[in-house]
Amino acid sequence: MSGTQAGRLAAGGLIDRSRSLGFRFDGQAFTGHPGDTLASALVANGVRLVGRSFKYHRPRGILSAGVEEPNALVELREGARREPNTRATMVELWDGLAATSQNRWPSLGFDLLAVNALAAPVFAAGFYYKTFMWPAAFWERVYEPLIRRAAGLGRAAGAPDPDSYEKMTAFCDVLVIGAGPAGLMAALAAGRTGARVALCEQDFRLGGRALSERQTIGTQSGAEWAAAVAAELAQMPQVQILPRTTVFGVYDGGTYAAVERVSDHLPEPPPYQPRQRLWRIVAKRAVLAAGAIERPLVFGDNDRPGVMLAGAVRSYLNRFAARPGQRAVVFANNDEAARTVADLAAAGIAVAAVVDPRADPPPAVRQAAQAAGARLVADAVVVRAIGGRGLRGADILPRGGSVLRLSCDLLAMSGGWTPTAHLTSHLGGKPSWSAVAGGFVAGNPPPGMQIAGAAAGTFALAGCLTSGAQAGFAAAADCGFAGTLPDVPATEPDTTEFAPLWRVPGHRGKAFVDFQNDVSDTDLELANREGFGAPEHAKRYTTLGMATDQGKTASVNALGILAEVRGRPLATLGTTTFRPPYTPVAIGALAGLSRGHAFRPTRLTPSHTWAEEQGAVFVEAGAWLRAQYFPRSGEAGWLATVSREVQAVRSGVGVCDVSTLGKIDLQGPDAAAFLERLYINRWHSLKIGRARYGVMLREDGFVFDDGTTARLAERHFVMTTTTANAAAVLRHMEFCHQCLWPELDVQFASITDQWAQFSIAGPRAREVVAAIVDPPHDVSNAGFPHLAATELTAFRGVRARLFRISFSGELAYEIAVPARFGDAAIRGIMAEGAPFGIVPYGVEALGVMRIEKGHPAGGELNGQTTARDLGLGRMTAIDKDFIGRAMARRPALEDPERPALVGFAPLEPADRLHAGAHFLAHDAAGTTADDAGHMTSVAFSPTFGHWIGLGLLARGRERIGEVVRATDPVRSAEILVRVCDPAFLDPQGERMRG
Amino acid sequence: MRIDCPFCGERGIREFLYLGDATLPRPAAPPEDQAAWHAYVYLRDNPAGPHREYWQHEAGCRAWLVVERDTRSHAILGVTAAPGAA
Amino acid sequence: MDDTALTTLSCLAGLAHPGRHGNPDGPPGVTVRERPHLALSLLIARRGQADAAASALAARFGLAAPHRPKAVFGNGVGLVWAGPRHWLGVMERQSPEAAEASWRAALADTAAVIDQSSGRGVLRIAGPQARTALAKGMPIDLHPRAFGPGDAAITLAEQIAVQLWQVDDAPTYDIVFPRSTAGDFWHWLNASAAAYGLLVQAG
Amino acid sequence: MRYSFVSLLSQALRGQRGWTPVWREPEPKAEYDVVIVGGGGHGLSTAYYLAKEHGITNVAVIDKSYLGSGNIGRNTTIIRSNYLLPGNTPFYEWSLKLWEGLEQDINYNAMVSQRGVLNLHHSDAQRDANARRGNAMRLAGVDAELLDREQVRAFAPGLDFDTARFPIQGGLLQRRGGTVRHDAVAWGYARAADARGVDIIQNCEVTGIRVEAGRAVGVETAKGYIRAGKVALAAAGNSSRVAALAGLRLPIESHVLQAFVSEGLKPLIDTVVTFGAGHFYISQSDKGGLVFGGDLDGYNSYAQRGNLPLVEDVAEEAMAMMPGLGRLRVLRSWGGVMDMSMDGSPIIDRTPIDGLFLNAGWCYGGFKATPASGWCYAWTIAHGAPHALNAAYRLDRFATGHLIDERGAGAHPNHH
Ligand SMILES: Cc1cc2nc3c(=O)[nH]c(=O)nc-3n(C[C@H](O)[C@H](O)[C@H](O)COP(=O)(O)OP(=O)(O)OC[C@H]3O[C@@H](n4cnc5c(N)ncnc54)[C@H](O)[C@@H]3O)c2cc1C
Ligand SMILES: NC(=O)c1ccc[n+]([C@@H]2O[C@H](COP(=O)([O-])OP(=O)(O)OC[C@H]3O[C@@H](n4cnc5c(N)ncnc54)[C@H](O)[C@@H]3O)[C@@H](O)[C@H]2O)c1
Ligand SMILES: Cc1cc2nc3c(=O)[nH]c(=O)nc-3n(C[C@H](O)[C@H](O)[C@H](O)COP(=O)(O)O)c2cc1C
Ligand SMILES: [Zn+2]
Repeated sequence: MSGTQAGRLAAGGLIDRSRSLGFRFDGQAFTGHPGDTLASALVANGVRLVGRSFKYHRPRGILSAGVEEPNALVELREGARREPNTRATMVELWDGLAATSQNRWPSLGFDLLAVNALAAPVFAAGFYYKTFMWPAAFWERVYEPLIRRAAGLGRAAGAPDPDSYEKMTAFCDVLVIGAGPAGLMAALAAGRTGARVALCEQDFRLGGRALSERQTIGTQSGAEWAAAVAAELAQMPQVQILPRTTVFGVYDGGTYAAVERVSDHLPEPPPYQPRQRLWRIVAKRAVLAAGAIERPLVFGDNDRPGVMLAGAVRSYLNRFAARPGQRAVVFANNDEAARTVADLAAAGIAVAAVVDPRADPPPAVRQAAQAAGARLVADAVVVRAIGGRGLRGADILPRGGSVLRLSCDLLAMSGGWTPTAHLTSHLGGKPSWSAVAGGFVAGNPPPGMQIAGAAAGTFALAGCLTSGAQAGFAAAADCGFAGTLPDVPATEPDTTEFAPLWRVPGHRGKAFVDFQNDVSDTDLELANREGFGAPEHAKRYTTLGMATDQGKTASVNALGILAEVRGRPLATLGTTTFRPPYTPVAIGALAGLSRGHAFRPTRLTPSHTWAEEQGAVFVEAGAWLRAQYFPRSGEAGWLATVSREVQAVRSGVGVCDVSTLGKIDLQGPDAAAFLERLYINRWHSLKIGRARYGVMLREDGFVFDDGTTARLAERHFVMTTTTANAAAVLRHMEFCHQCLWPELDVQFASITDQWAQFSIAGPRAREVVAAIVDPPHDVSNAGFPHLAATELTAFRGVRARLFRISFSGELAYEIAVPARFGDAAIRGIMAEGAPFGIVPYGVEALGVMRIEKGHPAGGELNGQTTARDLGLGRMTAIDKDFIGRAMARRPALEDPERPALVGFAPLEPADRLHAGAHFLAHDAAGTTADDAGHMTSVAFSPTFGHWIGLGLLARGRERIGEVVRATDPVRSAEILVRVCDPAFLDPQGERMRG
Repeated sequence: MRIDCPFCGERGIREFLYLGDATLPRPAAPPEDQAAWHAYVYLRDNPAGPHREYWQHEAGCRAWLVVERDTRSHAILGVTAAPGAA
Repeated sequence: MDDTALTTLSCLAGLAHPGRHGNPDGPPGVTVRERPHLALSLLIARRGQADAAASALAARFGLAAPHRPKAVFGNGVGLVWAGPRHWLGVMERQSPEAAEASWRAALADTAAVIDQSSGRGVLRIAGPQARTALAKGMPIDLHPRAFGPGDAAITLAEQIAVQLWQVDDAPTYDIVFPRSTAGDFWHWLNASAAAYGLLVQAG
Repeated sequence: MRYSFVSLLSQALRGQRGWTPVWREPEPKAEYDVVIVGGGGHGLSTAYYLAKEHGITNVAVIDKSYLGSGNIGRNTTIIRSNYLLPGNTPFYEWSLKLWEGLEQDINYNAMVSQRGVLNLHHSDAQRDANARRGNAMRLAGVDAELLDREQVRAFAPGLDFDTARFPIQGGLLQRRGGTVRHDAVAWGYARAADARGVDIIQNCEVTGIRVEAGRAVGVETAKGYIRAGKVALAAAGNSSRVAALAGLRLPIESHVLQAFVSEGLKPLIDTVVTFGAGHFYISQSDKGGLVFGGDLDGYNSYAQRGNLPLVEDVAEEAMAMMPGLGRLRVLRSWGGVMDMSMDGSPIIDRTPIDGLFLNAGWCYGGFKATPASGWCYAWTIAHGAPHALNAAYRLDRFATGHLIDERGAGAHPNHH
């Protein structure tokens, strides 16, 4: 090995010889050129051993020149950018690229786990199901760790991905998938009609096989022709060309998923550019022109480095000007052998022999062999490749003859081509066998998809061009675009005859079908012997087709072999299932921008900036970020802060941003009737200027949500919901209105974001509110009693809404102003409240106070409780229909044994309570049968000087005064608690009415 | 999957919210007729084939729609607005 | 605009710093400007009154209230379709209260009027790359064949609910987004436009 | 042939030529004591336990496709018994106990791997809910540990502790939870049931259930009519369809759930982690693939495949939880049809039709139940009445209100 590109042909190739790119493989330095892939650069440098196989750690080289590569998988890049299992054939070379071989220890050349190969007779398909069972405890401790360490391929970086990703949605009339001869013609035909066309090509260069063959198209070389078509397409404003973009999935409704490798050919993404971009392409029509994938031949030791697909050999020679060997044997069951021989000869590579299993190879093959001075061995097969870490020869067996060993370092093989029909099956379409194509073609493709070129089993170049043009033209026509069908350029005649050969009879040594997962033909035989011979079973039992290449080179050979051993025609055998993605897709690309803080939107309250200035600590409340508490310097911890805030409210006045509660504005003559049907309690009787607490059920009779709703005018209500359920309640109302009761004349919309709302609570709240609202509004108890509500102005002319409602149990108001005034309003409230000692309080203090007051909230509104459970059963109006009425009457929901909401206080005042603790009767054993409920919410109450809790206890309300155990084994705690009324503070509500 | 909202035009399902079977009318029966309510709230035909179902164009016009869709192929056979949507 | 003791605060305050952002090369691909002083009112026609409401609006403002996703503007007043029987009423140079009163006066008893001026922010986005930037998150077709001046839509920007309409061929769009998610909306827009150079103009 | 290292070695010396089919492929008999409709994990384990525990061996398991083609062959393989409600916990704990002795029982290595299941929490409310659940488990004699943030960091490295939108506060860990090789469960039970005389009939759709005088007497199939002493439905995602053959409507909707596997990697994740700020879970298979999934697509489906929004959503949650996953690649995604019940819990019961039994409503959690479900269903079929362990899984609980709604999501199958 050297860094001198000893394997580079003197001329030709689509590479830029004027520039050299340095790269490292396993630490060794090499050079290549722009236009190279990592694989072609390795070939050009004479590197043959590139990886180790999954199970037996056999030495492997480069098999292909495309996405189907099973062997040449490397760890690309280093550090946090390391990408395991990267196909060297798909990596566009850049200056400074570093790659490492994987799945070997200690080194690629000397891999200790290669001993596995010696044990291969034991490691047959499915061997692990039959052993490692004794002793039982050994599996996790001994066997499994060993297996895990041996399994897997590359190593993940183990660090956060430093790059960024983005997503894009695109729409087009015609999506063309693949820019080979067929795809380019399709795009051209559709583009010329004026249709909107998107052309996606996974390669960095458009042209497909035309880049790799020496066939002319019209008067041009394939590459020149492709460049000319690409240039014409680039001039069309309605055509979008996306190179380096793989369409990897087909989804319903004409949605195609593609990933664009925006920066993967660069050392790292440039500023403002993502590493990759996910495209969601919505296409009215699609033309699949994804080409075909060549099949290996299945003979002994067919995995030796130096055994290569014939088409790949031609790619390396013609497209990359890289010489994959010095002396070749060509082994093919089809007419393309002629082209392979000719291209090898043209590149100055000696062709030792052409081995054709057909008794009578066609003239083209004969002539090519003759011209190249190669020996044609007809009616013969290669039974074994010779060599370890590199090919040294091939054993050829003519029918009825004896083995002939020829030395060679390159074996170009072709078992025929398999149409790349994967995407036709993503919506459940079953491929069907085509004897003509010698492969499976689309059965029932997705709606709107046509298939052209080799993907449709049309292998001759002329047919590819024609079928592409026709498909593109027809697709555009389906979208209403007309024009003239482009002329198809002339091509040389080519023949594509092939004779099936799924495996070589009489082969010697391990004959691999699935290279990456080390599945051989005998594994398939074993599977069949054990009853796993149906394709889906054989796949799962042998793991054939389950590696990173998803069996792109393996599946059809495997089906052929299974058909043979089962004695069934291939056409009726069935297949396995193609699934997205067509080639593996980075998880980061599927996630796009959405990670870290951007994972989900954050909603900020109107007072957020102000709260930040106050040093508030914030907490997630659903999508919202809310001030949790407002620490002051010198405070011992959050508990001290919260206790101070509670005490300040209970003894003076505090203010809290409650804008996150869902707010819904309802208008219309039937608004009250609508509320009647939504809530369990009454609404018609609610007077203008008053608010009322309401409870909503789901139709299954359990509590859905609660909140106060105020009547601002005869036909105008403002509803509040819990923060958590705001969106769900609105949806529910829309459903009820649009689907259940369209006759109701009611209009409503969310106004949550429109209004900033602040709770001003505490004995001195009235004084603060009086200072804020504009005269002549009267906030006296008589003028504005508990549960009053009104529209007014405040802060000298700002429109506002004032509600006298209390969550804390104190004299409390909620004042709402348009959110654009929210920031100024909180500052105004603080200023006007200063004389009264106002303090801001956060959701933590709010929570403490609602527990002291016994109000149910999140922990109690858990979707498993009834109104009765929560002590709200008496609100139910029995003489009206409302959502949930009927199902709430089921026996189990009315069972008196059900846990009911009660309060708890520790018997030992110093004991701390924990939400999530379960209740056990004093003398009960600690088992499920004795489980009597659980603690739903707890708080340290500064008002009482000890912890208090709410909980759901079986027959709770009959048990007030009883002592029960609150057991909390996950925190190793158990204490005694006394059951009490949930309203710890002011059960008569005198404070809030005061 | 894409749903042709009668109001907004065709949109991807990311904008829609699914509720389920749209063939069941909410019973007019009294709560005592528990069988009727049980059937409404809990029992479903759950067919393999055409299914009339509620979707809301939640991130669009917020209309509730009745979509007829084949549950085997996901093919959308028809879309209409719920009675109170328009 | 609002003559009170309190000052208003844009939901983009502290976010949208005027000047050039993202890629510094070449002319800006995307230009944005806040439209802070629009009065926005949600108008919801009463049951069976959509036509009556539309006539009332036509009579008062000379605008044909669209029954499809369209936006119509004239004399500083606009009606943007916001769902069946729903319009977003837009008024320039009006306080929200005045706007609301004027919609109410026009509509009389045919529709409910709900002030949303504070609940939403509005950005005007223009420039040769505006369409591409928006496509990085808006799952709707903005190609000129599909969406042109006067067209409106309600959709998502990444995960945020937005309403937009096209103003002209530049192309220029007005985009309405919820106040509470202004920060994330802004970050999304920034990230989407950064590659093309983003010019933020004072509102 | 009994499986052991010795038999494997001796076969290795003979080129693995001595193995025989793991189960027979019999033609159906005219009559069976019990016909089980559905050859997934539950149908097969039911047959096995009918034979083993109750001596009922004249049993057929009939599947419309290849054995293991249903959810047993397409699930994310998580086993656990970290349930909250008393109707559930003992049942799933019994299942976990059966898993613990399964391989020796059926002489098949199903790779039961108790590598722990960790449910993260991201808020105080979630912590309280996890504590409530953990305590319920402990009361039921099940192992459960409540981890704080630092303990989570030590137990499951690679999670986003620094930039997360919903910071990780801790988690509920069940160390005895883990994973099992999905296919091996189907194959192992099939082999063990077959060995006890059960007929396994693949690629034979049941197209009718014959009911005479209120009693199920047989099934129509693609291979003809088969008389049956008892008919036991275990059709998972297709439960509504097979129940409809007998005129029953079920409290079930069929929904698609997608799953994903990455390219094979050297060991990266040593446990099962579930995200609390969404719906995402991940583990690593013995082969090295990261196996992960998330929420239902959300709409009724029998298509065994889903759509792109959910794929994106799962990836978003993956990145939110483990930002190191970004450069790793999804290798394959697929879907399964879930029998989503109206309260998120299963049904193992008789039906209003004599001789017709129902096992359904497993949602996305029936894999872990495979042993206990078969065990309890076999009991229920043999005795004509439920065992104490499945006493709560009654079909009439929706009418009586004895729901088992772990999530409190109500009658919305796609929210469970
Ligand atoms: C993606 C995914 C992930 C999951 N993850 C987990 C997990 O991590 N942990 C967990 O515990 N559970 C999980 N589950 C759920 C679990 O897989 C199922 O609940 C369980 O497998 C269902 O029981 P089963 O194995 O008997 O079902 P299946 O294997 O589906 O068996 C039902 C069988 O009935 C057959 N059938 C249907 N109709 C007929 C008919 N008319 N005639 C004959 N045969 C018929 C079907 O062909 C099928 O083989 C997951 C499911 C999915 C799809
Ligand atoms: N003589 C033979 O037996 C034989 C057999 C097969 C092919 N061929 C030759 O190969 C050519 C076939 O032309 P063609 O246009 O049908 O195929 P092609 O192979 O030339 O082009 C297909 C293109 O699609 C791209 N592609 C595949 N899947 C993709 C995806 N999911 N997303 C994006 N891009 C994708 C590939 O990278 C490739 O560039 C002809 O020249 C034909 O003669 C010959
Ligand atoms: C736990 C688990 C691990 C899997 N690992 C792989 C894998 O490594 N490679 C692969 O190709 N498929 C893997 N699969 C997916 C299967 O190939 C297949 O998609 C799945 O069983 C569903 O079947 P279907 O796609 O044929 O419908 C795995 C499936 C499961 C359930
Ligand atoms: Zn719509």
